[in-house]
Amino acid sequence: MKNTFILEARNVNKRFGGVIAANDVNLQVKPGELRCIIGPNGAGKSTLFSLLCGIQRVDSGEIFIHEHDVTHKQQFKRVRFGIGLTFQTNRTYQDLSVKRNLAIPNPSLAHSKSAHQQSKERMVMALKGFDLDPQDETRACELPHHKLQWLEIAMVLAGFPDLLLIDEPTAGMSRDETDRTVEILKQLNDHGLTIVVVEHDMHFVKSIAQKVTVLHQGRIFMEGNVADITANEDVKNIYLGHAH
Amino acid sequence: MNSKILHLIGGGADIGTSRTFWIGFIIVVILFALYPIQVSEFRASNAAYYLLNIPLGLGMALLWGYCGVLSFGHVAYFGIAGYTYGIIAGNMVGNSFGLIAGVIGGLLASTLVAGVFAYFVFYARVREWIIPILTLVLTILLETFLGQTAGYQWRVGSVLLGGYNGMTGIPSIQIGSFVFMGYSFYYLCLIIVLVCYVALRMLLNSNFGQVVIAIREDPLRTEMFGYDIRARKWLVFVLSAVLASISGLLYVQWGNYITPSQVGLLSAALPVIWASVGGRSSLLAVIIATLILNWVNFTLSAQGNQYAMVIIGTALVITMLFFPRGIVVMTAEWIGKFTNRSNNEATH
Amino acid sequence: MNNDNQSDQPETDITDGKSSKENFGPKITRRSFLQGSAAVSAGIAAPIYLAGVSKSFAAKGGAVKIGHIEDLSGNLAVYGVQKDHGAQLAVKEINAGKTLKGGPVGSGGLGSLSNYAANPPIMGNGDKDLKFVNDGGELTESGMAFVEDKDVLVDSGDSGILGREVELIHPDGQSNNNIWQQLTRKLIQEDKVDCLVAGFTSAEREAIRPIVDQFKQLYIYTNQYEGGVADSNTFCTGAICEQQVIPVVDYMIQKFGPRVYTIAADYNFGQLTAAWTRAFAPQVGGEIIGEEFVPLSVSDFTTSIAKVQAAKPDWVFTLLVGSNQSNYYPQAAATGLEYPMASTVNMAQGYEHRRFKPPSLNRMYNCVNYIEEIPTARNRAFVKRWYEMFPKDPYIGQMAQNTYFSVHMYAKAVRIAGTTDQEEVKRAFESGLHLEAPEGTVFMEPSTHHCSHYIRLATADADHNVSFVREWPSIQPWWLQRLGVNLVRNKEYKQYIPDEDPFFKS
Amino acid sequence: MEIDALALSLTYQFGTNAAFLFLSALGLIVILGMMNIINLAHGELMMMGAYAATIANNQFGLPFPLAVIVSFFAVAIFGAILELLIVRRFYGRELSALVVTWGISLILGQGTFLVFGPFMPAIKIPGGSYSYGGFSFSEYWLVLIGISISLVIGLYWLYRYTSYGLQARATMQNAEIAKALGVPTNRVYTLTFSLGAGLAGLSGALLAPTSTIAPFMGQQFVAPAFITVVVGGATNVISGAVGSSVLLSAIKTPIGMAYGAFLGTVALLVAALVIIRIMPDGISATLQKIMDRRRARHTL
Repeated sequence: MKNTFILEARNVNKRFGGVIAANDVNLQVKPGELRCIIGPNGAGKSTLFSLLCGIQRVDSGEIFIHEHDVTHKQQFKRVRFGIGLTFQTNRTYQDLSVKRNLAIPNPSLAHSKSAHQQSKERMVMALKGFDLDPQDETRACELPHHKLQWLEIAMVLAGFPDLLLIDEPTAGMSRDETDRTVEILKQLNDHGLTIVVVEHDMHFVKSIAQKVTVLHQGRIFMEGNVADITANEDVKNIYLGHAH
Repeated sequence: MNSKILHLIGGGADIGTSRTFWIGFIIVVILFALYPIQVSEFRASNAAYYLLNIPLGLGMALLWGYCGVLSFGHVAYFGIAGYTYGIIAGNMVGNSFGLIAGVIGGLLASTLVAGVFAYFVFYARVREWIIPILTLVLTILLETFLGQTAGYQWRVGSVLLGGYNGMTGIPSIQIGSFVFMGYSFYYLCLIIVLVCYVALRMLLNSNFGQVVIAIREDPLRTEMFGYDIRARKWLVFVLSAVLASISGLLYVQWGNYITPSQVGLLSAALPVIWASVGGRSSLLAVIIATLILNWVNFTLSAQGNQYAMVIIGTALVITMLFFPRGIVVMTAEWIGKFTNRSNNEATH
Repeated sequence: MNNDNQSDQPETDITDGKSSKENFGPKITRRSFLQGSAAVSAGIAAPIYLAGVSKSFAAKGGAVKIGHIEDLSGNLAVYGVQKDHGAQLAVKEINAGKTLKGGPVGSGGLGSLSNYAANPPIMGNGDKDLKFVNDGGELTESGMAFVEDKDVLVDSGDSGILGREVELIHPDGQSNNNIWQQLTRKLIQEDKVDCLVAGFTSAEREAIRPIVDQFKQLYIYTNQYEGGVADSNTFCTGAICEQQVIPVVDYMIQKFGPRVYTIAADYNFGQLTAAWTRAFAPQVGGEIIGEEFVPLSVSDFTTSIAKVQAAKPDWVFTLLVGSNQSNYYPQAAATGLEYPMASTVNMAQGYEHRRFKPPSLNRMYNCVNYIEEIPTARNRAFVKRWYEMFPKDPYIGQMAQNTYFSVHMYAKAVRIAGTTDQEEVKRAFESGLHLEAPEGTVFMEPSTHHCSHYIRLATADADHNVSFVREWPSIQPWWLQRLGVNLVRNKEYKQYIPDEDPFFKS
Repeated sequence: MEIDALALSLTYQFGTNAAFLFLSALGLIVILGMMNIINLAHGELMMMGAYAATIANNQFGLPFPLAVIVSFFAVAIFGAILELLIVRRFYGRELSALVVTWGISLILGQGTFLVFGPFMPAIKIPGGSYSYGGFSFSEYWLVLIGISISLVIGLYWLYRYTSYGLQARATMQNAEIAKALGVPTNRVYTLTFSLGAGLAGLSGALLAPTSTIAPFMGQQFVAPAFITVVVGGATNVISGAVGSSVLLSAIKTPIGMAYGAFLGTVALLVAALVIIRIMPDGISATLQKIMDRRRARHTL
C-alpha cells in the first residue's frame, strides 16, 4: 500500500536520564492537514518536534518525511525535504534588521517549479497578512512580541517549506493577535500548506484545528476531532493532573 | 554590474557606509601610502610589521566576530605557513620559482591542517566553548614539537628546522632581482592588507556572508533554514586560517626568521586581544586595534617599561567591562548617532 | 714603542692596590703584574698593529650609546632584570671614571706579554701574598703564580668613554622574539647605538643576529650557551660547552663513576650539551646509560625520576632550564633520589640552592665561570658594589656578571681603538684583550670571538653551602678553533653545531 | 629489577600523574561546570595560592597544613571580590569571559613579578620517602593522592548534602527557574566562583612544595588543567574531573615511562583531541549516559 503521509513517526522512543520524553509515539500527518498537538506541560510536545526535525535523535523508531526515511538524517537535510520549524521561544535574529531576517532563509530549497510558485504566493500572503515589510530596516529586537512571532513564521515560509511545524505561536499574544494568527494560518493551509501546531491555548485550538493529537507523558493519549477531544473526561483529567 | 560590486564593498557588514566615511577612508589610505616618504627605513619597516599582523587579526574578526567561533590557536596556521615557506624557499634558493612555490606551499599546508582540524571540530559538533581550548591544545602541540627539532635529524633538504632557536635565513620574496625590503616591503604589506580588507567586506556583504552572520546570531535557527552550518563554519575556519597564513608568510619575509614561540601561548592570545579591544564584529575596528595595540606595545617596551603587560591587561579588562563590543566599534556607533542627530536637526 | 703610547694610552693600572691615575711606560717596573691568574696589566705594550690608530680624547658626537636589550617582563624577566642591573652598574662605573683592570696582550693571549714588553714583568714585589696553584686549582708549591687583588676596579683616567658620557638605552624585550627584532632594528637604525649588548636565550640571539649582520653592528652576547657562533660582528662573552661540560664530566666520572644518566631540556641548549656529553664521556671512560629530553613545559617529574631510578646511574647530569624544570630538584629530593648531580646551568643562574630548601641540591656539582659565592676579595668587592646600587636584588647570576664585565670590556676596546667607529672597535676586540672580571681573568680570543674564562667547579652540600672543589684559571674556547674558524682572517656569520664535527659522530 | 617493584612504581606514577592533573584542573572545572565561565586566570589563582602558602609558612611561621588552609581562604576571598567586580558582568557571554580573565591573568602575573620579584623561597617538601626494589616513593605525593581522593568525597558531600549544593545544582540546571523559586542565584554564583578560586588556591598551595614559586608559575598548570577539563566535560563536575584525570594519566604514564617525557606530553595532547572527537561532551556526559541507560534497564 502506498504511503500517503507527508510526515510520519513510527514507534518513536526518547529518554533523557530518568525522564521518558517520547514513549512509542506513532504520528501520521496527511498532506494539506492542519493538526494541533496539545498536552500538559512536560507531555513531550516540544521534544516530539525536536525529534521530527532532527535536533534530537530518537533512541529507537523511525521518522519519514514525504515517504523518505530521515531517521538518520542531519537536521538541515530534513529541512531540505520541505519541513519548516518555528521554535517555542522566539528565535528571530534579534540584532539584524527585518529585511535581513527575511533574506536569510534559502528559497532555492523548494523541490519543483510549481512548488516554488505556490510557496512564493504563500510568502506574499503571509507578509501581507502579518503586516511585514520585506524592506524594513528596523532591528528585530525593536519589534513588539507578536510581530516577532509572525516574523519567525514569515521567515520559515521564506524557506519555501510545504510542511510547517509551529511551536506555541500565540503564547503571550492578545486575543486579537491570536485571531489574526489563526486567520493567516488557515489561509496558508487553504493554499496547500500542511501545518502542525503545538499549542496550549484551547481557544486557539478550537478555532483552528481539524484534528487534534493529545500527548501525555511522552505517549499519544488520544487523537480525534476538536469536539471529541474537548468532550473527553480523561483529557480534562490530564490537564487537571488526575489521570495516570 | 559595477553598482553590484560597489554595493558588495560598501554594504553594511562593517562600520562605515556613508560617503563621508569612504572619503575619509581614501584619505587615510593615501596617508598610509605617503608615510614612508617622510620617515626612516626603520620606521617604515616597523610600520610594515604592524601591517603584516592585520590579516591575522582580520581572520580572527571573520571567525569570531562574524561567525561566532573563537579560535585561541590561529597562530598555528601563521606558524605552519611560515615554516613551510622557509623549508620550500630555503631549499630552492636561487630558483626564482622557489619563492612562489614557497608561498603556495605555505598556504596549502596550513589550509590542509586547518581543514582536517576543522573537520574534526565542526563535523563532531563539538560544543562552542571547547573550540578555543582545542585550538589552543593544537598550537601548544605544534610548539612542543617544533621546540625539540634542534638536531640535524630535523633537516628538510638543506633547511634546518632549528628547534627553539628557530629557522633562520629564510629568503625574502623578490621579483627578478628586486627584493622586497624596507620601503618596498611596507608597500607590499599595505597592498595585501587593502586587498584582504576589501575582499572580506565583499564576502561578508554577499549572501554567503549574511548566512555566516546568521550562524553567529543563532546557529540552530540558521540550520533549521536548511543550511549546513558545519560546512559553512568549516569554510570560514579554513578561510581565516588562510588569512593567518598570509600574515605568517609576510612575517617570515620581514624577519627572515621564525621560532616556535611564534605559535606559543603568548602569541596565540594576541589576535584575540586585538579583536576584542577593537570590536570583533567589525573588520575595520580590528584593523585599527591591531595597528594601535602593536604600536603601544612596542613603544612601551622600547622605553623599557616593565608595566607593559599590566597596562595591556588592564586595557583588556576595561574594554571588556565598559566597551563590550570593542572601543572602536562603540566609538563609531557614538559618532554615527551624533552625526545622525545633527543631520536631523539640520533638516528640521 | 712604549713611549709612543705614553701620552694617550688610557688604560689602567695601579701601583699599590689603591686606585690611582693611569701610569704608563716609565713606571712599568714598579708595577705588579700578578693580578688575577698570571695576570698582566694594560698599557705596557699595545700590540704593534694598533699603532697609528687615532687616539683622540676629544669629546665629540655626544654620548656613547650602548644598547642593551633584556627581558624585563614576562617569563624570562627573572634573568633579564639581573643582566639589566649588571649593565647599569657597569655604565655607572664607567661614567664615574672607573674601569676594570686589563688591556690588550696580543693575539698570543695571556703569557705572550714578555715578547712585547721592553722590560719583562716581574712576578711579585714582595708585599704581595703570592700563591701557586696547579691546573686543578689546588694550592701547591710550584705551578702558576697567583695573587689575589683586593679589587680590580681602578680609575680609568677617562670620564665616560673618550671623555664622552655613556648612555645606556635599555628597552624591555618582553620575553617575545618579535619585540626583540623590532627593538634591535630600532636601536641600530634609529638610536644608532655604538654597541649592542643583548640576548638571554639562544632563540633571542638567533632572532637578532641576522639584523646585526645586515647592519654590521658590533654585538656582544653575554650568555652562557651551547657554543658554535662564528660571526664577525658578534662577540660572545659567556662560557660555552668545552669550558663547562668537559671539566665537570671529567671530574664526575673520576669521582663518582662512569655510569651517566642525562636528563636535559628538550631544545637546542639541552640537546647540544647532551651531544657534547655523549661525545666526551667515553673519552674519559664514561658511559651514557640513559638520556631523557624533557619539553620546557613539563613541570611534573614523577616519571622521569622513576626512569632515573630504573637506570641506576653513578651520577645524573641535569641540564634543565627554566623555572618549570627546576621543579625537578625538590621533587627528586622528596622521592629520595640521592644520586650526585652535575650541571652547567643551575645554581649560578637561577640560584636554586638559595630558593629550594635543603637538601634538594645536595651533591650538586656545577661548572661555572661565575657564581655569587666566589670567595675572592675582588668578587666580594664587586658583590658589595652591586648590592649598594641594587639592595633589593635577590642574587647576582653568572650572566649578570658577564654583562657587567662585557660593558667594561667594550669601554676598554673603544679606548684602544680611540674611536667608537664600530669596525675599529671590532679590531680592538680582536687585539687579544684581557680583563680582570669579578670571576677572574677573562681573555677575548681573537680568532673565535669567544672568551677564555676562569672556571670553577662549585658544589652544594646538604645545607646548600657552596664550596669550590676545583679551579681552572683559564680554559680556552677551543672548539671553534678546532673547526678552523679564524674570524680575524675569514669573515663568517653562522652557528656551527656539533653534527658538523666528526668528533661527535657516534 | 623485580617486576613487582616496577609495577608498584608504575602505579605510584599513575597516581601522582592523576593527582597532578586533578589538582591542576579542580578549581577550573568547578567554575566551568557550574557557571560556564572559562577562567583563563586559573593558573594565576593557583600561583596566588602558592604565594599565600609560602608567605604564611616562611614569614609568619605557620605550619604547612595551616598555611594551605589559609591560602584556600585567601584566594577564595580574592575570587569573591573578582566575581563581584568583574566576572559577574560576563554571565552568558562565555567567550568574552574567557578574554577578560586572560586580561586578569596578565595583570596578576606581571603584577606579582613587580611586587614580589622573580622568585619566592621554596617550601620544603614535607615528609620523607619509602623505597622498594630500587624505586622510591615520596610520602608527600602519596599524601597528595589521598587529599585528592578526599577532595572528591568532600565535593560530593558539598553538592549532595548542603543547602549551598542544592541551590548550586538548581542554578546550574536552570538559573531562571531557580531564581523564580527563591534561590539567590547571584549569591550562588559568587560563592561558586569563590569556591573555584579557593580550590585553585588550595591546589596551588598543595603543589607549591613541588614547584618553583615564581610569578609565572601558573602557566605550567594551564595546559594540563584545560586538557583535563575539556576531556572531563561539564555535565558533572566531579565525575568529569576524576574520570579524565584518571584516563589521561593512564595514557601518559606508560608512554612517558617507555618513550620519555616528550612523547608522554604529545600522547596527552593527542589523546585529548581524539577523546573529544569520540565524546564531544566529555567523559562526564558519557558516564552520565551509561548510568542513565543502566537506570533505565532497572526501571523497565
